[in-house]
Amino acid sequence: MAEILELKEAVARYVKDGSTIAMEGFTHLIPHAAGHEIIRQGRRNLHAIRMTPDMVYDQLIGAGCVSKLTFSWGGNPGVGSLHRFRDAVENNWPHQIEIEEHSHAGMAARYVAGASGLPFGVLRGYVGTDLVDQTSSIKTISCPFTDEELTAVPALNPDVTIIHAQRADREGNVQLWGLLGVQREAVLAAKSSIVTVEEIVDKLTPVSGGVVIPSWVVSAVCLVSNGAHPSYASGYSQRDNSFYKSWDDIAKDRESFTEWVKNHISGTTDFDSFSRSVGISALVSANG
Amino acid sequence: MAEILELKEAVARYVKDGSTIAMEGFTHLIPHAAGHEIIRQGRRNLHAIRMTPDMVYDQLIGAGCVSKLTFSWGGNPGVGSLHRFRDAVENNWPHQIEIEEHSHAGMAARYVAGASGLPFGVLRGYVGTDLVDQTSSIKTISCPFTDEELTAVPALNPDVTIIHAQRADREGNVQLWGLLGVQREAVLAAKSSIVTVEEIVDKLTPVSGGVVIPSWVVSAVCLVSNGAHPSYASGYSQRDNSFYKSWDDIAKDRESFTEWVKNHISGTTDFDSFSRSVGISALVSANG
Amino acid sequence: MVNVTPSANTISTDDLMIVNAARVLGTLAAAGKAACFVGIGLPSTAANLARRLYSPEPVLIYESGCIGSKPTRLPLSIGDGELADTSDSVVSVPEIFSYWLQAGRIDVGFLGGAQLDKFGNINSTVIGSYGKPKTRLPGAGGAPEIAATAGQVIVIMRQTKRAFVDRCDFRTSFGFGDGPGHRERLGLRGGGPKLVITDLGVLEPDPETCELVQTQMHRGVTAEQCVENTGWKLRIAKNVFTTDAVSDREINALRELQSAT
Amino acid sequence: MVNVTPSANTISTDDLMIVNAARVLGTLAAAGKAACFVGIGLPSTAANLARRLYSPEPVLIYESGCIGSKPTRLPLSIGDGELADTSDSVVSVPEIFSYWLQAGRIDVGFLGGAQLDKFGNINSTVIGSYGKPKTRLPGAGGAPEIAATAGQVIVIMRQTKRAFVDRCDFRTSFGFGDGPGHRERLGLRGGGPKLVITDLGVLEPDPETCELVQTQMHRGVTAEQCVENTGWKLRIAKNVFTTDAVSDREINALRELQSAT
Repeated sequence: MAEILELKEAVARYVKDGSTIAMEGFTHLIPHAAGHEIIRQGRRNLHAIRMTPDMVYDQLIGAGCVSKLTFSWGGNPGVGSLHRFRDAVENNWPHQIEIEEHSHAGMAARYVAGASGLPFGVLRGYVGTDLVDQTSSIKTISCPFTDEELTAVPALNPDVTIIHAQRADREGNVQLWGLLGVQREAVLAAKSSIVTVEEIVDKLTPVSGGVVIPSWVVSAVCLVSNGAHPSYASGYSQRDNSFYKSWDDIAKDRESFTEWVKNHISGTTDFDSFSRSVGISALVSANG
Repeated sequence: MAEILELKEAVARYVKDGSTIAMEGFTHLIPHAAGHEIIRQGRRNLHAIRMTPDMVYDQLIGAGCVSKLTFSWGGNPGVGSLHRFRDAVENNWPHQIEIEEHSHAGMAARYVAGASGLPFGVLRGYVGTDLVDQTSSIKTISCPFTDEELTAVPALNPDVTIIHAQRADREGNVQLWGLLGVQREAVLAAKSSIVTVEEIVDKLTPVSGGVVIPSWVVSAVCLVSNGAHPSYASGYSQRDNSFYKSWDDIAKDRESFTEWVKNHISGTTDFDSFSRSVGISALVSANG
Repeated sequence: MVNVTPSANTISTDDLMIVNAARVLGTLAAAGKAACFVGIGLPSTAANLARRLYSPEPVLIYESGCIGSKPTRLPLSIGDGELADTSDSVVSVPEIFSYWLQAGRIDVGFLGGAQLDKFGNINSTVIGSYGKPKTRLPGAGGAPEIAATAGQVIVIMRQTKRAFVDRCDFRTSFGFGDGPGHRERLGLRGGGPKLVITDLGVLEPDPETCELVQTQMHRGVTAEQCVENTGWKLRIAKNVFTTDAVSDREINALRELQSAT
Repeated sequence: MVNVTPSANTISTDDLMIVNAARVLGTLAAAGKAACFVGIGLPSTAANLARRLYSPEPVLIYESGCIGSKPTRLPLSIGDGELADTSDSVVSVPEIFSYWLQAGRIDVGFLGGAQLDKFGNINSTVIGSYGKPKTRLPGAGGAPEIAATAGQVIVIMRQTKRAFVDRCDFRTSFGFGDGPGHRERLGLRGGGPKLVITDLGVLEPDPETCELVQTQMHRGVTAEQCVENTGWKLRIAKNVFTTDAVSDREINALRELQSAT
């Protein structure tokens, strides 16, 4: 059964130095508040997994939390480069990071295998690409019936998966809807999981297109209203596109990034305090 | 794009002698009306696939339509044996049928592989059971990363899948909800598909727990109100449990079964006429 | 199917099996092993009874895709609409087997069958030979993977010489196979059969030999009766328990459940 | 991103690329090949324009899980809520890649990248060496499997010497590999690159050599210009077409779409 915890406590309990951690959310429902808390607590040597390491992972990488990144697309969607990710890969700043690179189809198959208790997933993928030469996590496998050659990828089973969802009930059953990405699979593949939610309600009512992740496969539920910002939670908030654009300038150079982390992450106590410091609370309640 | 057709025409067009056919529905939404129409049209030598060949397949088998059955559980749920299925397997009546036998987990993995365009599915399954010795469609496969041995099963790709759903719009987009079973996978795995529906509406409105199968992956949509009877369509009808119980008596001996088929299937022109002949219309509208 | 007796005070052997199974589920749920993969019939009745008797209550999972079902009456079939309507989550059949059963999330699986052998293997496929069966049974359904994967398996079957056999005609679901170490050699992840609940009492595997031993007998049942109704040379445990009497609370809850159906 | 020009009458090279791509989609949809896997940016704009211009309209599928999206404005990102809200069906990301892309249900895939080589291979991973990249690009995303599996691939890229190279620094998405027969040898199921739509015109693979050839030029573009802006020894087709002028209907629909965003 999931415990209802403060985000600070949940991160302290489940995210350790050296943990393998997945924070998922496909443009929608990205757990930014949780990412900030990991930086705030100064976690190090994380193996960070994410299909689309966008701003939240740019922050973790730049802040020096990450020693390995497993991913399939690292950019600021609709804006451009992830400068901290690039600086780490191109110039080893703040330190070298190892990368394990896949395609979306492969990452999805890896999470599905992880959620299914299988050691590997099978797909038609990567054939003819140079990705195959860069990692030992892409291999071929033969169909025992047709002898056809396919691709195998190893299961992903993070120590902890963190996602953001719309709401939970007081027993910790989690409900999310809209674009669901790979979040359910990422939670089910993980040994522990933290879910930040917009709202905790007495009773979950059915929502069209919604899914419920039962309390007994979740470790902790944390109330963090607007915790996906600048991503959004369908039905609660809208994407703050200007924030995505402004990130480009903030992250472009090391100094402005470091300053930003100091002022807004290390210098704040929690997500509310962060929100006030970057001035988003007004904006969000207008959108929400 | 799906065509809106009469069931008679859809069956004539897509179900041929010798076709591999899947009719799915996990207790809920079983396409009985379509099964009757196949018997009425006298199809022969079908390779019939179904996880739970219950009453509808008992009818097809007893009527001599089926030469091969691929399945995982053949009984009358909550009632007992399928007498026509047993008579075929035990006594070759009305003729011998070949059986390819699996577990539910294996059948589900086979449909998923079929829907995914993969030649096989992988599972932890069948280990230590005698099922392995009875078919060449269960093999072992090694994980290329851990060397662990797992089980592989070949994809199912029926010539035609038939399901029953709650409703469709005039463009042939199909909506179903409640227990979804393996129906979507069975449709996506098939070369053609027929969907009988309770209702055709101008516009599909979202339903909690519902899924939509887009028109462009469906071949034909047929309006057959109550076409799942004695199974049910959540929101439209209730399970007719007494009909399931009465089937036990009807199917128990060859004569009463043959008589029943003659009177109610061959002797009727369509599902409406069938319903009148067995006297279910009143019952159903009371439940519906 | 459950034999519903009209009077609350006449306790049938089916009632005993159901109450016994519900007690086990209650104990497991209290120990945090609450996720229970349920089939229709006695297991479903027992699991729903446990939900009414114990807190924390077991989490009911049906192979039709229902997770956390809280039916107000006993479902007529595994696909009863009542199950879907009262579930925390409804998923597809492929998913219930991959993300939930295969992933090792099920603590307790209930199984029954036509034959059970002394090593807890179960036959629900054929009596006689596979190619020329004397009786063709429904087949495997979800059982082989439940037997392989669930944290533990509870079998509910009536104890008769015909059903409790030395060796199954067909091994549909693997218990302890040919005996000690066989599950481990095959790499099965689940714990295998833990209890066999019968109309005479309870059998449990001997930890050394894996052979099912009568460890519990219902009030009024004799050791001889158990031996007579078992097709292998049944051992009776030294300290064989007598089943606790069914309490008023238990039987009333069961009758209430049955009358709501 | 799309360069929105304030006046409806000033037609930018981006407009030309978008309109050209929309025309292709319209033709394909008319031929029953309507299922289009769309990325954000020019492809999404082109696909949404085609939806407004043609009947039957293409079916828009986004890797975020949206099938049959009918956005009223251009989505800001591939996960824009507008896409989910206007879709026939929203599925999980694993499913969009397995049941929809991998299963061969996608007729047209749009791709772009940092480098395109003469055999239609695309690089969106690194400029320079993988181990010590000069420029680290975002990476593969959905592209490798779109390139391998879609019925046909349409590339949209600006034609420059830096981007249109003899050989990609890294092969992220497979076009025709090293030339004729390479796709077949690898068993790829999709048809590969069919068209490369650029700001100068259109390139198509020579059916014999698989090499991309300039088959179409926009009004006012010269063959020399095309050659100069291509990093390999570009051939111009004998019967090179001139792009049809953008019609008022096309540009008005495009401007309307852009202003709604």
